[in-house]
Amino acid sequence: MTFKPFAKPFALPASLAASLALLASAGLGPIAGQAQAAGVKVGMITTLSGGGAGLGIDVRDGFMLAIKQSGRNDVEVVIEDDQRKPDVAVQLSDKMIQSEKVDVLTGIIWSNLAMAVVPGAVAQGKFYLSPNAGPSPLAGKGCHANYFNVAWQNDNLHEAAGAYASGAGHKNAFILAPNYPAGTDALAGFKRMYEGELAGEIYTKLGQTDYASEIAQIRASGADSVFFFLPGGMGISFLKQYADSGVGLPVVGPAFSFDQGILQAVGAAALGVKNTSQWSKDLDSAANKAFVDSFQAEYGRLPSLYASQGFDTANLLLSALAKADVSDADAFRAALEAADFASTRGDFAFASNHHPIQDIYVREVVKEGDVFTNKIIGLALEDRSNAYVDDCSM
Amino acid sequence: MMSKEALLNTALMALLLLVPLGAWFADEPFLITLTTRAVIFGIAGIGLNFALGLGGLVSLGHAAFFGLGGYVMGVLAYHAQTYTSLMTWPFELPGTTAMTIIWLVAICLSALLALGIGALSLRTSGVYFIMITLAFAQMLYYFAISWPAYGGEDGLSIYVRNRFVGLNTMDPIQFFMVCYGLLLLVLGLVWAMARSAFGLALGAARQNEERVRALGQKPQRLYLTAFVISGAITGLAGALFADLNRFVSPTMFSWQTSGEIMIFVILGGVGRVFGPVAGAALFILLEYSLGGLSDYWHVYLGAILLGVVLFARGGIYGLIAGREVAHD
Amino acid sequence: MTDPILEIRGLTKSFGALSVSQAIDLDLRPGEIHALIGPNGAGKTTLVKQIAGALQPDSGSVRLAGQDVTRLSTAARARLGMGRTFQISSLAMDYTVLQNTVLGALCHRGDVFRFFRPVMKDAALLEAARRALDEVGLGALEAQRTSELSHGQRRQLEVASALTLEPKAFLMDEPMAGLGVEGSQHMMGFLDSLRDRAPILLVEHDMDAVFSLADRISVLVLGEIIASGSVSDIRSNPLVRSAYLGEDEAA
Amino acid sequence: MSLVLFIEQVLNGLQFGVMLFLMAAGLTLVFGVMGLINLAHGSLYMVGAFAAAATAAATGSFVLALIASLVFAAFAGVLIEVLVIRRLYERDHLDQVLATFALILIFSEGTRWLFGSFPLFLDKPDWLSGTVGLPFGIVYSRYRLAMILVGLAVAVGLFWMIAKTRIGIRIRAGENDREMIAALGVNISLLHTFVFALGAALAGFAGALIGAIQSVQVGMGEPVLILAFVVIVIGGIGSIKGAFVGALLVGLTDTLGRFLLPVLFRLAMEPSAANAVGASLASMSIYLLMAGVLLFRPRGLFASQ
Repeated sequence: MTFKPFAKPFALPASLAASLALLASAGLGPIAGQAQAAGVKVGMITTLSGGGAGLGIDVRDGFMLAIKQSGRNDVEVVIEDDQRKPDVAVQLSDKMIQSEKVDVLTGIIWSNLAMAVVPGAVAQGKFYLSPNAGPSPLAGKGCHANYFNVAWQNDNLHEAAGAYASGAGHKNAFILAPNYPAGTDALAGFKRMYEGELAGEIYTKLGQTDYASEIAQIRASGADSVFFFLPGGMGISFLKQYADSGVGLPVVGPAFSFDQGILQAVGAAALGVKNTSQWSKDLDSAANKAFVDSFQAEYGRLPSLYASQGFDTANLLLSALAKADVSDADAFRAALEAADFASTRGDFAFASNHHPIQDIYVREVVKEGDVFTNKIIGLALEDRSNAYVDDCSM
Repeated sequence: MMSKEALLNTALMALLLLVPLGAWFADEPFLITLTTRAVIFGIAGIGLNFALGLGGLVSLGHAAFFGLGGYVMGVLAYHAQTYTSLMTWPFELPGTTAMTIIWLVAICLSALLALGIGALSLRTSGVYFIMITLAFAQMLYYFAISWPAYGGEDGLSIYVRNRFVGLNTMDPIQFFMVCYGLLLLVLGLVWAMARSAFGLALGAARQNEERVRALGQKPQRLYLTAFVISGAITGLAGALFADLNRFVSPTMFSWQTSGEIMIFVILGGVGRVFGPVAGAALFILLEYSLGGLSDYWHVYLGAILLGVVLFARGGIYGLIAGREVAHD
Repeated sequence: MTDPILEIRGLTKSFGALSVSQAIDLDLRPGEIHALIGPNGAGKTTLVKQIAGALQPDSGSVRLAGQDVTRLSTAARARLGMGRTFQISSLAMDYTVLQNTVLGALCHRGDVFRFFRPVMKDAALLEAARRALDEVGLGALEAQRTSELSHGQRRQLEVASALTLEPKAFLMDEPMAGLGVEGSQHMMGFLDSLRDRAPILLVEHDMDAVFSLADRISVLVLGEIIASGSVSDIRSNPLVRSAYLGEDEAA
Repeated sequence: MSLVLFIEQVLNGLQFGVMLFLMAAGLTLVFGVMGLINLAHGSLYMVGAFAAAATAAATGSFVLALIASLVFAAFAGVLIEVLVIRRLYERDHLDQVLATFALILIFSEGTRWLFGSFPLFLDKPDWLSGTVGLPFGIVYSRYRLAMILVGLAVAVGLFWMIAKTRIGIRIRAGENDREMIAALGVNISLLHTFVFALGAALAGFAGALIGAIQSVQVGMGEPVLILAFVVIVIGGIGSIKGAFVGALLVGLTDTLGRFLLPVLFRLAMEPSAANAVGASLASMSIYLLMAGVLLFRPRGLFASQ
């Protein structure tokens, strides 16, 4: 992995200006807001500091790359750090809507933050384009005409893992996930598409880093395969410990634990593991090749899943802007629904609940030179929509 | 003549009122929201300060009350908005969206929780007390994360703010005025309590338990009472905070929340009635001004906090108003 | 003979192998000053703690005004009428002199759990507090912060605080220490007049004070009362002379 | 449930406990000798892990990485002791909590500044990879077994140092009476720096050992820190013996709780719900343990007085 230890932090002119305005207004009395330029103003709330900042930085970099490539200078992006705290995210969305008067919001990484921000934002007439989180309530009963998910519904990758496990002939899987809503959704998603038996089902503590106990149970369970959803550091810990335990059963998981950024920290322990993803850097399309090359040229590192999602989100936005003005909400919404852009992941369309219909692939972790990365080995689900379409009355 | 402390109090309260009013005229609603946040954090800090400053009880678990207040708001409003009952047996209990009822319930339940936690924790003292209060808050944190009924880690969104007679609470300035009014009320009560018989005895117990015992009073009873009042105030702040965000999540129970509430108190000045309000306002100002400077703004925040502890003992109030004058 | 106010019977306490109190009998009768003396390390402080309730004896009993208080807490004993002053001043140091005394009056009245009325404007408490301060001669210093008082003045404040409790018996641990000549004289005169209000069990180092004030003296050596009697009895007691006054070669 | 599985879980609990002891030993010593609550102890753990990861990446040697973790953590310990911590010894706990909370912020974001936002890679060496066969047909991770042994060796070394060496005598004297030790002519401030550096080195060492099988990332120290506090509170603050017993208790309770509670609930509930409820209760189990211990022994199991 290439680090830029002393790289200049991303300049945030807008937020700096806002802070100065805040300071000034606190001391000197409020100043009137600036007159708005034509075009569109986008508010990006994402995680840039603390644990999990890597994901937010990738989404931001992917998004800004697309904006830069478009050559449009009437797209203003205000970027703020939510510190992965729901209450901060809500404050920032208030700020974006009330003070910055943005037209479109985007950027949130985590489902719990999305649940805190999205319903309020769309209720106030703003568009929200999700570059990562896709919690089930927002796909089902809580769906909204102005909410578009450009990544996936949360269950998708787990469903694909279930489908792959069945297809690969696994009959007795051991499944585990952290004990929180995304974790229970993950196991439910896996079970939705998996046809075999379960050797065991475990909920671990959120943030847990030692999996010796769980691995011992896997060993004793007589399972023939393992499915896990453990995002971030939890997955790194699990994979390293699992590889060391000598249990050696085939492992399937969603792409989150095999992302470009994380993979280098797992190292050889991840080699050969199958994971499901709607994107991979070796996907053979012109749009994707161009994205991977330009991302590497711009930032000096390989793009991740999250970077691709940020990139696609920006391109979707740009495609809609080319067709309609954001002030005409109905026309703009229709332009978004058309999803008329070259996605890095190939065919892309929206289901009626504004979540993607897309192919989900199976990848295998391989080593290319010194770098651990993923290689596509097959298709897990074709044109997969999501399980909540019927719950959404839009 | 007004003492420096009284001047500072007046300036602080005036600033907290004038900034949002100015922002309202200038149509900068976010500034109002920001000030509301400072006001609510101020109330939470006043709560902790009652136990910490007056009673000397260093609680690193006040997130328990803050979070409980938040969940009281979330759960009651959620049931009211979905027209479901909290429970149907032994009697039917509906939810509500009336702020006043929510506040009352938050205060009562937080007081009850504080009674339980306090009764157990006050068997210990010193570092043990710090750690056992932390442990109780952690218990609630993990419980909130893994209990699926009200959203677990995802938290609970309620989309519209609760009702307050005659007001449109979704309007930032109106909701601000509600919170500001409560702040004044809480300040008034705490001010009075600090000067009451109870305040005198509690302060004496903090300074010298042996003295209070020799005079025939049990310090533990004073502490427990202070802890309950303290928890109730912080619980009220939690309910307001959740209403401000229209959202509640287990983060409100986290130990970082406890740490932040403690920071408000120390930044402002331990034991000064208005201290936490000043501390919370400064914290919010730092958070939003430093946050724009760099992604790594926590480094600066840390350095500033460190500077306050090492070189500016007594916080803002200690720095500006000097040593506390014995009040009469 | 009248019934004793304070009656200690067979009080025994040891820390491991170290015996600090051995079957101590002691009483305090109405109207008297009973002095407890003994060399350093004799176990005076542990004895005072047991009488005050800060330390539980292994066996034996303490009775206050006819009631067995052996198992009661310090606070309960104080409420029953034991007025204590400490060897090392034990006051609320950030409070003013007046606040410390009002605190005593408040605790005596018992309505500590009142939350809204300003306590420092309570006329009854203020009057009781000021009367006690005047008695010990601190009236002029009532607005002073306690931490700014001299050691002697803190002693006086301790006594004033005990006075506000209107106790049945005083338990005073070296009230004269650090007072200086003039202060000691004043305090002695004051204690002299106090014995009619309530008897005093006086632990004191200052022999002049003890011999001029006390009605009776008990001598504690190595956890044992080796002699007890009037001033003249003690002066002439050979055991005391050898063990305590160090006139014997054994010292 | 088989006996083999149960024994393996006990070993896991033991391994977890031994690592917690490395963390807790420093905390409890620093509290015992200097009367300081150090929330930044978790940051030293993180420093050790990052130093090890960076060294391993540069040299490829795991042994050098472990040495680096000791050296850098001790160095970081000395640095903050001299610059910040020693000003806090005479302060009340409140100031200590806030100042060391501030240090956490500085360490965490500073590390992210230097190393970036992604987790680093640190792996155990080949000669410690794989499994070993133990009696009764137990197959156990070689590395975890090594961790147990190394942890126990450090514990024995620490007990020996405290009980037998000159520096240990001074540390014990410092716990009992801070003025006396100064009167004995010991350079008290040097002793404090040494004790702090020792605690820091142990924490850094634990960070490196655990980093090899977990994720080396910013913020890795705080969860362990809270557990270490639970450990020393259960054991009695200031007591090394207490820290050892407390660490094993917490390690076993956590591991066995996670394993046994869902099994227990499955007797009465349907599996999915039982797993969820069991997991919820398991995550609270060590805090319940701590509350329970403090109810009966308000100053921990091995209180110093």
